Amino acid sequence: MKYKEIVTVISQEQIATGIYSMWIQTKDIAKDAVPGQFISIYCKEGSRILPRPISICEVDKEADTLRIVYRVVGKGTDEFSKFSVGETTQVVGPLGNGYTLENRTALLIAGGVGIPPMLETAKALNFMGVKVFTVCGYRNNELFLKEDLEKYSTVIIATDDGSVGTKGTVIDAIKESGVEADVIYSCGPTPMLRAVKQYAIENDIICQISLEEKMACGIGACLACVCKSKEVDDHSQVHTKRICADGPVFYAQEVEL
Amino acid sequence: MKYKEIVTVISQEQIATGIYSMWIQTKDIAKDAVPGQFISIYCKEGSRILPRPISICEVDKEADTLRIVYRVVGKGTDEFSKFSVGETTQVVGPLGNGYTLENRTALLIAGGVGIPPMLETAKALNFMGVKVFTVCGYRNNELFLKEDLEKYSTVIIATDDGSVGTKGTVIDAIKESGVEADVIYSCGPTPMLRAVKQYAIENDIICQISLEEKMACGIGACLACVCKSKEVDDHSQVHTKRICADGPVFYAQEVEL
Amino acid sequence: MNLGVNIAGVQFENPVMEASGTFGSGVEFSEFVDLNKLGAVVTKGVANVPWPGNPTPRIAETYGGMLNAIGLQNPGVEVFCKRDIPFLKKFNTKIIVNVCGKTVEDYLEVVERLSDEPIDMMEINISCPNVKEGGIAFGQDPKCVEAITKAVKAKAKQPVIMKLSPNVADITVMAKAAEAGGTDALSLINTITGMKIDIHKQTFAIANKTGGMSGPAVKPVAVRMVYQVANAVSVPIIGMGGIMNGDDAMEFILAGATAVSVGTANFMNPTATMDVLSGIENYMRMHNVEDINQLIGIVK
Amino acid sequence: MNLGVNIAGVQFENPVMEASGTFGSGVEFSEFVDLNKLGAVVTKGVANVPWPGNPTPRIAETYGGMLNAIGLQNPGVEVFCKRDIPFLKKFNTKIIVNVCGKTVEDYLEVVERLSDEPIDMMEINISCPNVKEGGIAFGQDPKCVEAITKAVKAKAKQPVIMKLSPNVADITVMAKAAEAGGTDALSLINTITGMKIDIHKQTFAIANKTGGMSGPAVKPVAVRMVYQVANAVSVPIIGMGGIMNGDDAMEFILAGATAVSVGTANFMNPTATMDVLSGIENYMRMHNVEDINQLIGIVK
Ligand SMILES: Cc1cc2nc3c(=O)[nH]c(=O)nc-3n(C[C@H](O)[C@H](O)[C@H](O)COP(=O)(O)OP(=O)(O)OC[C@H]3O[C@@H](n4cnc5c(N)ncnc54)[C@H](O)[C@@H]3O)c2cc1C
Ligand SMILES: Cc1cc2nc3c(=O)[nH]c(=O)nc-3n(C[C@H](O)[C@H](O)[C@H](O)COP(=O)(O)OP(=O)(O)OC[C@H]3O[C@@H](n4cnc5c(N)ncnc54)[C@H](O)[C@@H]3O)c2cc1C
Ligand SMILES: Cc1cc2nc3c(=O)[nH]c(=O)nc-3n(C[C@H](O)[C@H](O)[C@H](O)COP(=O)(O)O)c2cc1C
Ligand SMILES: Cc1cc2nc3c(=O)[nH]c(=O)nc-3n(C[C@H](O)[C@H](O)[C@H](O)COP(=O)(O)O)c2cc1C
Ligand code: FES
Ligand code: FES
Repeated sequence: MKYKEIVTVISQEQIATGIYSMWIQTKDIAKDAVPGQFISIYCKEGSRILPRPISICEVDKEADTLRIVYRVVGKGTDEFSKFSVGETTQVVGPLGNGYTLENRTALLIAGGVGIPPMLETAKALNFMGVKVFTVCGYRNNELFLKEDLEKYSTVIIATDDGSVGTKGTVIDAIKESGVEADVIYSCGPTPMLRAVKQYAIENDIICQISLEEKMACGIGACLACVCKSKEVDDHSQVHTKRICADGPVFYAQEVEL
Repeated sequence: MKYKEIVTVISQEQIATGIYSMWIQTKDIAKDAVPGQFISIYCKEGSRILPRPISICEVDKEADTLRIVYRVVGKGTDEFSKFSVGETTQVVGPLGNGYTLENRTALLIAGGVGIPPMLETAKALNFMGVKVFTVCGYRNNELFLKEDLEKYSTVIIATDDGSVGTKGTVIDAIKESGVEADVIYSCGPTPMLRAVKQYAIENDIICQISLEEKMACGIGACLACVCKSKEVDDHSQVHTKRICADGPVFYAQEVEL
Repeated sequence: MNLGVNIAGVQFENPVMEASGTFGSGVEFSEFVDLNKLGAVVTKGVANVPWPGNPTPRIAETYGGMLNAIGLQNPGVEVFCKRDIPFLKKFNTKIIVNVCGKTVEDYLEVVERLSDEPIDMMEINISCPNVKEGGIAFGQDPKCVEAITKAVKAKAKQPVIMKLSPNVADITVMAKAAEAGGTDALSLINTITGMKIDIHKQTFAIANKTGGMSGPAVKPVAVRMVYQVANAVSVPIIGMGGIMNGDDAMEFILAGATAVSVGTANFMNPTATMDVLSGIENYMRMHNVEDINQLIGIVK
Repeated sequence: MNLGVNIAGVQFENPVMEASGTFGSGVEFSEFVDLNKLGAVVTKGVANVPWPGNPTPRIAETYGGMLNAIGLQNPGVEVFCKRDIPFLKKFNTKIIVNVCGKTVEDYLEVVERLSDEPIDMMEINISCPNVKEGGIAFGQDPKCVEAITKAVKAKAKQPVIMKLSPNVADITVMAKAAEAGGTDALSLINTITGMKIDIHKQTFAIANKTGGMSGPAVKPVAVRMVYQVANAVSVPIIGMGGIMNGDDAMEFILAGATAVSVGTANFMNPTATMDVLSGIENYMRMHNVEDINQLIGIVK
């Protein structure tokens, strides 16, 4: 079930350069959310008419609150970063399918603002009793969410500048650490996802990746956010899938990157 | 001299149904302002691109603050009414010519949100030692600014519903009170200004009226805000004057209403 | 209070529809909107065969609006008839099927396939700026507009709405051509061709280079065209372009639209159609108007 | 860093101008902007005789933009030459005089009167949607565009810029016609015809019924047209329509404009032109570009 709600900001904190963590009070959205889903957040400034899709980073089902962690990259996220506690805004969610959690050793691979959805994923897998490794790619030594992730998983770090962990990509870090697992859950920039897909194929590991595209409706109606699918898709009868409705999580072999 | 400034709200108060009083901190605008001038206030919401012209109601030159009193009639004034103390917004001013204050008994005639500019006018005339009568037309018994005006003038009231003072127009109130004066300073809705002009002609009194029109630039460049002038105007070479730059105050006989 | 309007013999419970392409076939939005409360559901454009649409990015936000170049991705009329029409028949609303094509034959194939389906009207999109071969080319030439309207009317068993492009010098010329071709109604406006450049990547924000602009930013152009057309032809008009609320809808109705469609606003607020409907009701109450038909085109 | 651009032999210190009609002749804005820092001042339209303009209300705000129907009120070319040109000559900026008329003869009279004045270029407005007899009628017919361009070029001693209307189906047709007529440069876009209805008063928000839409809302249409024209003709283009800041200006330059004009944004912020200029400089610094000319039209 999806809801349109006016949510209230309950905390807002800068956790790294340009990266913010916000908890919001929802009515039902948090209750229904599963790891890997996202919400559409709307700007209050009227010149910006489209919602911004942001992953659900953490949920507190009892309090019906949820957390998002986002990078300021443009005017919309800049607006969000200035929301103060008590302020309200429109949100639609939870949206998308989320990860299919399997009862087998999990390897979470994420880069940049692909890291936030990994937190709720790690939490849920850990709760299921699954052994979780999380490989995070950061730009530098600003390791946002690392401590949160360590509560539920063994965290392995790669940094672009080599200031912490492996200098290089998440794949470099995986190789260096020799970590092994049965299922990959991944989120991050497309070049990273391509490498992850390649790694999964080479090592014959089940691999779920979360994709990104510009969105308008966020609920599968407008066909803005498609990706190329290998098979003719049921809904479209052509080789495309809607990231917002059929995804954002796909099995790596289903989609072309 | 006109200034573009980012001003800070220092107080905001609802003083009657839908009528707000706001004091703002300026850098230079208040210092240069004279009674009858106005400022252009800009919305922060980007879908509204034009400034809102609002009269200067009161100035504190020492503190460099000024007061506006405005009615919420649309989205812009609604936005202003929600500005909280400490918030900032863009303002350009002081704009327009203002009243020519004469050293003779003054009759201020105003209706609705034409009343605010009368306060600074009454104050300045009173400071000059002039005897001031202010005739105010209100909708009902919500007599905003009456007490402020009483500090500097004898206030005579007309109300649409007859709840206070004369039931009827400002002209009815003038007639009923028998007040007499040498110079009229007026501001209010066009039908009222027409009646005031008529009254001034009949009684052969000098009469200055402040006009209103939709504005874009507010500084005389775009020719949006013209009124019909009796004589061919110097600037335009045709029978129009720019309310924002040549006015908003005109001698009643100069303009057609 | 009467909100019912009649277009070409089809009686609509109220004048509020959604705009083709912004609402799918209604399934997705039915989680937010009770489709029974809509005057009509207007479907995404349907072609004779499945269309893959354009490469991504397909959309970009602009100031107060957006660009789209979806490229009319659709599953083809066969799947549409089997899947979407039965879904829509479950609701007490009218069904308007939007039809697209690359050639006149394409359009006619869809029109024929739909002719025995339980749909109420067909809206012929001769104004899509985002596909190379079809759509807009037809909509910018009055002779083509008249010819395709005639051809469609000859085959169609349901009343026909021709959907006009705003990318013309004089919209009344196209409207008159469609009227001469025998159209039962007109809908306008489709999107205005625009472009956005990603200055940092130094490329187009949309893979298709240009896209169709829609949303609140375009409303003044849409109201102007509805007004001009309402005063040039006598067929009823479905007005659209930037409608977000009841006040926006009233501008179109006062300018001469018999019904209104809500497009981009659905992305700004998934219950926008319902806000438009209740806004119209509020307006009628405030102005003491009993029948919406008394307001159509009264501003002259 | 080189910001200088050359249009038809006229060398501009930088590519930032303001758009005709939004800046008067510069006097009023000179309290906010150092006119020496502008690439050029483009004056309000000037006719052979004083024009009274349209009745009020002449403007209305729209979502992210505005409508205007000033109706080209102006004091006539005589007063203009005596009062405004001497004022502008005091500044180290180029002077572009915008010319309007109702008939070809009107235009030519102004062009002749200006020919020995110390101005740098003339911009011929054949695209004003707000006066009945003149302006836009010329701008929507390629034959008229070519003919008037030829006639103006035959009389003008300064280089000529033809200003195009966006209210056409294909802007490249008009651009090519102006090029065929011998124009030295093009400027686009003028305003897009729109309408706003005051739903509570049940009348038009603007006395003239329709007005020209401008401001950030129209930018995607303007960028698209500049791109199309840049790829269709070889004369330089002055781009405008919704430019508020350096990023907006860069969209036009990357799309093919040699210079840009800032119009409605002056009403949103009286120092908008200076923000545009410093924004362009920032962009060049960020992208390590030494010469603005290296960026013109590079997005293809
Ligand atoms: C499913 C999904 C989940 C996401 N989760 C997160 C997250 O948890 N944290 C985070 O920081 N970012 C996340 N993103 C990216 C985020 O949506 C963009 O950074 C954001 O929309 C940028 O908005 P803006 O107004 O600041 O930027 P602008 O560039 O000004 O935005 C202009 C338009 O482009 C869209 N847009 C810009 N970048 C992206 C992008 N990368 N993906 C999709 N649309 C974009 C905006 O939504 C807007 O419509 C996610 C994206 C998707 C699709
Ligand atoms: C010189 C001058 C002084 C004024 N002083 C005051 C004052 O002291 N207190 C006060 O309450 N009001 C005053 N007004 C009226 C005030 O400008 C409008 O009420 C205000 O602009 C409405 O803005 P809005 O966004 O709420 O309304 P909307 O109707 O949403 O505004 C839409 C557009 O129309 C313009 N507009 C609407 N009404 C008017 C109007 N009456 N005059 C000019 N433009 C208008 C707005 O500025 C805006 O551009 C004054 C007007 C002028 C010209
Ligand atoms: C994403 C999107 C897809 C669209 N697809 C279609 C379509 O398939 N057929 C059609 O006739 N119009 C289509 N349109 C145009 C709309 O139906 C409508 O005419 C236009 O968007 C103006 O209305 P709006 O401003 O309310 O969106 C589409 C518009 C958008 C934004
Ligand atoms: C109030 C106003 C007056 C205008 N007057 C003229 C004019 O006299 N001559 C002309 O060629 N264009 C005129 N224009 C059009 C502008 O020069 C410009 O082409 C258009 O507004 C688009 O740019 P913008 O969106 O930056 O305003 C006027 C525009 C406005 C808003
Ligand atoms: S954003 Fe509309 S289908 Fe995905
Ligand atoms: S508002 Fe521009 S001249 Fe008065």
